Formats: sequence, structure tokens, C-alpha cells
Amino acid sequence: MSDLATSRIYLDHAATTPVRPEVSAVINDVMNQHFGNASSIYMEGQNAKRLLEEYRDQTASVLNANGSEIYFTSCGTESDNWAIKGVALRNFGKKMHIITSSIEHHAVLHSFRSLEKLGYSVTYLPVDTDGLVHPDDLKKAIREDTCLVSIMMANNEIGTIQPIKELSAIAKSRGVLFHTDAVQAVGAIPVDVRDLGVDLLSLSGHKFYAPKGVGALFIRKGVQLNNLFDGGTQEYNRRAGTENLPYIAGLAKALTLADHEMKESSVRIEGIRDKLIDAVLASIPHVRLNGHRTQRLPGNANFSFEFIEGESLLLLLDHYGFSCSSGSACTSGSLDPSHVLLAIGLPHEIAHGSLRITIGRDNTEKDVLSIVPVLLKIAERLRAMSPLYEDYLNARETEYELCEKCYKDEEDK
Amino acid sequence: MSDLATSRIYLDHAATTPVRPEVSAVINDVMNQHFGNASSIYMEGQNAKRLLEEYRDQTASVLNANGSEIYFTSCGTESDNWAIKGVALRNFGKKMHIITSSIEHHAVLHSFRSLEKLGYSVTYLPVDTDGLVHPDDLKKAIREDTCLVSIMMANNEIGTIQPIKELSAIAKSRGVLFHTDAVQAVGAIPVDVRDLGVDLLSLSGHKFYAPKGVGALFIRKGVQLNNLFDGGTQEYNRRAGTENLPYIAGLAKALTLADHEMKESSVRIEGIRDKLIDAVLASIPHVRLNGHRTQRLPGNANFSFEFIEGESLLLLLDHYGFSCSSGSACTSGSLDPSHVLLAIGLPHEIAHGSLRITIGRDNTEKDVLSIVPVLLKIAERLRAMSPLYEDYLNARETEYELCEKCYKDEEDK
Amino acid sequence: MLYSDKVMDHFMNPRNVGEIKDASATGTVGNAKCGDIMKVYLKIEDDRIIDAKFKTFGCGSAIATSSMATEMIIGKSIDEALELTNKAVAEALDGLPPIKMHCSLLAEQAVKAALKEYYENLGGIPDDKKKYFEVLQEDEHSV
Amino acid sequence: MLYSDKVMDHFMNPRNVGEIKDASATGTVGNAKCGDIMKVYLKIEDDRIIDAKFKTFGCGSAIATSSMATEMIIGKSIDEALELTNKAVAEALDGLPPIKMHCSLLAEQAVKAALKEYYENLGGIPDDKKKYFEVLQEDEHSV
Ligand SMILES: Cc1ncc(COP(=O)(O)O)c(C=O)c1O
Ligand SMILES: Cc1ncc(COP(=O)(O)O)c(C=O)c1O
Repeated sequence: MSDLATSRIYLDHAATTPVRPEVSAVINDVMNQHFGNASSIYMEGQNAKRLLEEYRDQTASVLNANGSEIYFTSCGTESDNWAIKGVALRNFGKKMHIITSSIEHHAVLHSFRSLEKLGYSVTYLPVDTDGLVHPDDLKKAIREDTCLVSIMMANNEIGTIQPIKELSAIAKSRGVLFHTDAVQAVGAIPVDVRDLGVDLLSLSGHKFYAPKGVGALFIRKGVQLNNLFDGGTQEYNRRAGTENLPYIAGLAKALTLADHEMKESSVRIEGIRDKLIDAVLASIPHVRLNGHRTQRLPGNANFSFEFIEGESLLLLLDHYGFSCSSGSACTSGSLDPSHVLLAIGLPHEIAHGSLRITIGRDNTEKDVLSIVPVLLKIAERLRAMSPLYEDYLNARETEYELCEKCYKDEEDK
Repeated sequence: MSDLATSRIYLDHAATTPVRPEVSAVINDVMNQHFGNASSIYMEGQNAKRLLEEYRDQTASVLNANGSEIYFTSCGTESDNWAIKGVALRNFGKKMHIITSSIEHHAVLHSFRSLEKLGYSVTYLPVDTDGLVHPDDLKKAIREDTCLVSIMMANNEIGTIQPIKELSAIAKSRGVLFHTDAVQAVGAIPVDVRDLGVDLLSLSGHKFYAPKGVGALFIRKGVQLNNLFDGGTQEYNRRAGTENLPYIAGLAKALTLADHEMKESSVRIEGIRDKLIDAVLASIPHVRLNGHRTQRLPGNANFSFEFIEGESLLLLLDHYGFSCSSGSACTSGSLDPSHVLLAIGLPHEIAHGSLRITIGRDNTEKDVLSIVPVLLKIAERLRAMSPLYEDYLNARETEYELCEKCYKDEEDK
Repeated sequence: MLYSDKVMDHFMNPRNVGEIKDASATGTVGNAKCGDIMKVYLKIEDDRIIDAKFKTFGCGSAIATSSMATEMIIGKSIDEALELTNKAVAEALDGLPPIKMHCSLLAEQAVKAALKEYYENLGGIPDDKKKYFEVLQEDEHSV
Repeated sequence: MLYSDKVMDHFMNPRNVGEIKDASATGTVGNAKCGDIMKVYLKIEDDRIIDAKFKTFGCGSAIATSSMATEMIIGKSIDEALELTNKAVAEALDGLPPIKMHCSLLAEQAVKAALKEYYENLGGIPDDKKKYFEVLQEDEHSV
């Protein structure tokens, strides 16, 4: 039954992490012992309420926020949608220009798209080849009617970490609210909302060994935004819905553990990652590393393998017991490859051949590095059957027609 | 540590239910063994995906829906917000009239309020003294520009069950979509989406012994609505966010169990409830039963105690080991009593003295009936200190000024 | 817990519940719509409150503040009783939840309403005391 | 699993991978932007396909459909090969996920593109065969 056959090596911690035993134990305890509705006046309810506020304070303290600035949600996607639509709709008919980057997670990008349909105008800031947003671009983009800037703290595909402090200061100096999607950052690198100077910050439990289905939104005291969930008075009247106490307990526990272990863990993981990057680049030809070489998440390595399509690569890796992910469109059911890889300037056929390896606390150096010879073997095999590689060997230019239609489809979505 | 001190009797199953041991066992298993992201291509992900679709089919089969019509959400509130805002925003600028009843849960009512702010016009249908919506009122309310009717299946306070089949047929005959908030109904009474003829139906796990923080929305094939969560391609592109597989497993399990046990369980619970109602009405003077006498949820009893305020009643019941709830505003932090009790025509001072007892599968007849003498004692005690009771005994009319302001505040919310 | 132990004590064991048949004055404030009505009875002799009782329709904190407020004024001179504030009542109860602060104002108002009746029976509120009764104009819900 | 056992078998152990140096005709379809390129090599003698090979840049189902399509036409007469449809390829693989159906169309198109070249080398497509090549006009993504 178990997914974790002894021989498997899980290297997709950016997609999701397993729940730590300490965390699932807490969840199980709270689920079985504290079922009360935190809005209820009697003992079971008041106990739940007290615990809820404890978890809120724990979560806040890791982020250097106040408890009253932490609102629990059902996931990172909800936090992003709430922050973005909430601020924008609050300014409906008044300030209807909003700014984001071109490499955001779909939870952010598609929220912006849906606002465009309601008449908002959006600036998508470009990034450089390392995936960095340039502060000057933000400065130029802000207008009189800008109400929100949303730029992610760390990218989920290429791991690049943005200069949030500098970017938020620009927004602040112009009186514009600043949101950051820190879903990939929280639990992996230090996140201090005061130091970052952000007004809103999204996080999601399942990126740091809590379960999928719980997240939080930091809302700085005084920041005004519309609700995404209207209804009961939960979460100080801002996020209705009976509180999911067991998962909130799990999130607080996992975050606290991640915080305590961060220094040691990130040094170890970063060390493994650097060895992996060096080994892959040294032993396999026609591979490039995507993302910034140093300003990146400790566990993230993202490679492009020329002449190879990503899904085939993943299927073969899976066959050999490795779980990784790709920026290839084929894996997601769309036809266009990752918007992130295109935004950093990769051509389509290179972007299609990308591989993301994200290392977690359960990985040993030996396990991670054991992927390198396997990758070499797979790359050779797929290249041997690739017409693009044949063209390359014959020194021919690839000259198949471009599919304008499917690119347009993607744009229109 | 445990909330369930042996001497406590939990009688607030409409607020929330404890998680059944069979359900928490399933959740724990799935959480520890299947952490894969269902969008991932490798083994862990595909296993999660397969299970997800199994749970979806299980859930669908209980409701007589197709699997592809079930979308998992984070709670009943999300389902309600999504259904209502999703359909309304889909018709923005085109059909901007929407209809609901005056006794809906706040998740529905406040969603309508937020749409009013965006320019929608809303009809709030009245109910009779039993809490029933009259089909003729709906017929008259539907206009050319009506895009949605939302009427709850069973009321959370007074338990009244609406004639949904008849109401949805009216909407259908006029080409208007029909949503029902069935959060209190699902798991308690038979719910068959085909028989009901609804287009959208909300449910929430924690009302039938699954945890808080998971729900579902039934969307009939072909129904168009905007997304509430934009982002990834989960839930067939309609509800983004990495799937909370353990809770979804718990919801499917709890729903299947509830379905199997429904007949036996509802007869038993209804029997206890009827004895309770008879005993309370017979032994305590100046008490009325709220809600329809027979067309009501099996476990629901709702009483108004004249001359008594609800929070005091609850605090004393809590002291004696009983967990119940009230329609009094004092318990919720607002000043106005329950909009449901006012809508069925109760004057404010009577509405403030209401008590909801909701019986669940863990209650024995003996336990439930043991509340009656306690209630009598409490009623006598609170009446002895009530100036309203003093006025009544002195055959004086109560003549304190009405607070127009706080009523207006409530309306404005 | 929603309430402090002190509040719960005064709610569970309220002091001075009841009526004073030959009260020197009574004061009633609040209304049924908002769910709180307090009636305070005062027995006053030689400008001193020798007894106080109350009846309250309301939530736990409404009952507790009535109990505490009557306890705080028994034995006090009228001048001392006029100094009673809602803040003092709340503090004596080790605090109230923010949404319940209006209950303590109600308790202050009930006492003042009774004292007002007392003065009016005597012919009117002396000018230098009028400021103590401004609180009766305040909306208890805006606290 | 994402794919049927048949698809996985043809992906893991693809038949007929490679080039035919002295091919009678080749056909290439797809494009890098969408992530699929298929190239089919045919060796034709006496109106019969005596060998077929392929090279494919693409996802698992692109490789599996290339493998299956070449296997299905080897040994067939040209007239028989012209009857190859994307549906038949997909069925022979025990089905494909809906979002991958375009891969089977691509396989049919690659075979047809090679046969077209073969006819064109002979002077043109006979009128009564033209209908078989309409599929080359179809957008593989609209399937
Ligand atoms: C009728 C009704 N609708 C909606 C809800 C909201 O459900 P949830 O608490 O799961 O958000 C509830 C219960 O809280 C309810 O009783
Ligand atoms: C950067 C980023 N933002 C948002 C999300 C969405 O989080 P969730 O899956 O909890 O909705 C993710 C991960 O899926 C992410 O990596």
C-alpha cells in the first residue's frame, strides 16, 4: 500500500512534502480530543478556541508577526486569491491597476487574469535570465492608480529568491500595498514579515511537512481587503468557515520545527544540492542549470536537457525509482511549456526538456547523487531516439513550423 | 486533556460533530501513506490521483451524482461562496438579479450581501411561522434577469426542511439555476441530486462525523460558473489548490457510513427528539417549539424560553455538563438575535431566549432526557432574576425603549 | 474560558439578586431587542445606600456586572456611588471580553438611573452632580 | 497510472526506433513549441512497407504511439497502410488519456506524411487517394 517503497527516492519536495511523524501525531491528537467548534460557548468550544489562539501565536512568532495578523486558510492558493482579489476588489472603481511578475505561480497569475476580465489593468514585470525582477522595472510600473504589487518570494520551479525587501520598499514609498507569495520560502529560508516590509504574505503547510489543505495569510495590521469567504465570524470576521483545528495545529507544529532546524537543515541540503548540480553539469553534455546560481532555495536544482522532452524523462526516472518533476507542458495537460522557463528566455524545445529536483529533509547525499548515473543513461537513451538530436549531430538547423495556435491558446487562457 | 469528560453530554451536533474513529483511522492512514501530489506523474502522485477519483466516485454515488460532478472544497462556506458568487459573476453585466430566503446560513446571506455591493439586486424570500418558503413567493420573485435561486435544504437553527424539489422545478421552468445549501441535510436525511432537481448543492464534512475543513460542491454537468480559487488545474480546472487527500478520504468514508446507517439512525434519533420535545413542553411553562413540527431534521429541537436570555442558559447548561447552542446574539458577539428566529416572527425578547439541542449518533435517550430537569431548574433560576418575568407576574406590559440603532447596525452589516 | 473566574463566580453566585419592596428608587436600562435589561433597586437612608438589589435579563456578563455593581455601592454614600464607572466594574471582575464591555456600561447606567430617580423625587439633580448622569445619554453599544 | 500497461510497454521498450539510411520516404510532423516531433522512415518495395522506423521527441504517449504505429504498418501494402487511423493506434494501445489523444493523431500524420512523400516522388498523389491525406491539414491540437 505505502508509496514509500524502500527503493524509492522522493525528490519533489517543491511539489509537496510528506507529513512529519511529529506533525501527524499532533493532528491525530487534536482530531480525536478537541472536536469542539471554536465559536461555541461551552467547554469543548472554548478549549478549541484557546488552542486556536495558541497555534496562531506560534505561527505568528516564527514570522515575527502579531497573532492578530495571522489568518488561517485552506491552502496557498486560497491565500493568494484572497490577498490579490481582496485588495483589488476593495479598490474596485477607484484604483484598478495591479502589478505582478511574469514568473508567478498560477495561483497568482490566474487571479490576475480573472481581475483583468473584470476590467483591471495588469503590468506583468519581466525577469532576467536568472529569474530576477529588477527594482527599476517596478519603479517604472507603479502608477497613480496602482493598488497592489504581488511578487513571489521564491520561485517554485527555478528556486530564484527575489529581493523582496527592496521591492516592497518601493511599493511602500508610493503608497501601494505589497503582497508576496512566500509559499516556497516559508520553512526553507528565514521569513520575517517586518524585515521584509510586506503588507500581505501567503504560506502553505504542505511545503514544510504539514498536510495539504492548510495555509495562512499574514495581513499587516491596518491593511484593508475584501473577504474571499463571506459567512460566519471566524478569523476575526475575515475568513468564514468552521476552523480546521487539527491541521492548524499541524501547521503551527511543522512551522515551529522547521524554524528550529532551519539553519542546520538548509546548510546540509544546500551542500547536497551543490554537489548534485556540479555532478550533473560535469557528467552530462548539453545540460544547463536554470535559475540564479546562489540566490536560490537551498533544495532546488532545475536543469534543461537539450533534445529531450520532460515527460519521457520523468517516466523513466519514475521507473528507476526517482520522483521528480518537470516544466514540460506535457505533464500538465497544456501544450505550452512552463511560463517561468519561457520568461527567463529559454526557447520552447529547451524548456520542454527541463527537470526539477527538489531536495528535502528525508534525503541523504548518497540517495540524491545516485540519480546522476541514471540521468546520464536516460539522457543517452532519449537522445538516441530524438529527431532533434539527429538534426544536431547532422549540424542541421531544426526547422519545423511553429505552432502559433497553441501558443495563442495558452495566452488566451 | 480530553474534551469528552465522562460526565459531559454533547448536544450540539448541528454546530459540529466529533470525528468518528473509523474516519480518523482512514485519515491517519492516507496522511501517512499517500502524501503524493495528485498532479504529479510519478508513482506517489498517480496513487494519490487514483485514490482521489475513488473518493470522488464514492461521494457521488451517495448523492446519486456522477463523479465528474463532485468538486471537493475546504468547507461548506467555500461551497456556498463558490456556487453563489460563481454563478452571479458569470452573469455580471447580464443577469444581475438573484434570489434567496431570509433564513439562510450566513455563508449564503453574506455572499448575497457582498454581491449587492457589486450592484446585484437581491430578493430575500420570506418564510412562514414554521420556517417554510412558499413556492408561490418564489414564482412571483423570478424575473427576466434572475440568474440564480439559492434556498437551503434544511435550516441549521430550527431544522425546518424546505420543499426543494418543488422550488427547484419552478426555477428550472424559468431557466434559472438553483443552488441548495444542504450542509445540514447531507448525512442526516436522504439527499438525491437528481430527485431534488438541483443544479448546485453544498455539503460539509464536519456535520456528519468527518473533520472540519473539508466539503464539496455538486455542480450538475453543463452548469457554468466562475472559479472562486484561480490557479492550478486541480478539480478539473475548477478549484485550484493541492488536494487534501486525507480529509477527502475522511469525507467519503463518513458519508458512506452515514448513508448506510441513515435509516436506522434517523429513526432512533427522531424518537429521542420527539420524547425530548414532549417532555420539555410538558414540564416547563412558557416554552415554545420553533420550526416545523414534523418537516424537520431528525436530531433538531429548538425552543424559546420566555423571560430568559440564551447565553445565560447556555453557561448554566455548560456548568451542568451539557453542550448546546442558542440563537441569542450575545453568544455571537452581535447584538441582534438570530435572523432566523426573527424571520419566523418571534419578538426580540423571545428570540433571545432560544435554545438549540441537536442530537447525534453518540447520544443515548437517557442522556438526552436527563437535560429536562436541569432545564427546568435553570429556567426557574433565571426567571427569578428576570425583570421581564417580574413584569409578567405583575401583569405589566414590558415597555422599555427599542434600540433602533442596533437593529439598523445589524441590517447594515 | 470566555469569562474570567471572577465573572463566572458572580454569574453562578450572583450577589444581591431580587427586589426591594420599599425601594427609595429604581432604575431600568437596556432593552429586549439587544438582549439586556437591568433593573436596580436602591434603599437609601441619610444619603447612604444601605441596600441594593437587581434583576437582570441578559447574558453572563450582564448578570455578573449587575452583581458586582450592586456589591460595590452597598454601604457607600451617594457621592461615592456617583463615582462608580463602568471601567471600575469591569476591572473588579478581572476584565470582560471586548464585545461584552457594553454590559459594564449598562451596570453603571442602571445605578445612575436609580440615583437620578432618587434626586428627582427630591426635586431634581443638583447642578454640580449633573455631569455624573451624562452617561445615561451614551449609547451602550458604542463602547 | 497515467498510462495503460500497453502504452508503458511501448514507451519502455519502443519497437522500431532508429533511422533507415536508404528510406524510400520519410515524414516529419509536429513542432518543438508544442513538445512533440515525430519522424517516420519507410522502406517500401512493390507497394509494400517492408520496414518502418521512427525517431520521436515527445512525451510517453508520443513515443508509444510512434512505436505502435510503425509496428502496425510493417508488412502492410500501401493501400492497407493508408487505412491506418489515429483511433486504431490509440485502441491498439488500450486507450490514451484524453489530453494525449493528439499524440495518436500525430502518429497517423507522420505515417501519412511519409506516404505522401513516397507518392510525390512517384509524380503525385493519385486522385482516389487524396482523401487519406486530408488529415495532414488537421490541427493536431484540436482533437
Ligand atoms: C446550513 C449551513 N451552511 C453552511 C455552513 C458552513 O459550513 P462550514 O463550517 O463547513 O464552512 C454551516 C455550518 O457551519 C451550515 O449549518
Ligand atoms: C509558489 C507557490 N504558490 C502557491 C502554491 C499553491 O499552494 P497550495 O497547493 O497549498 O494551494 C504553490 C504550490 O502548489 C507554490 O509553489
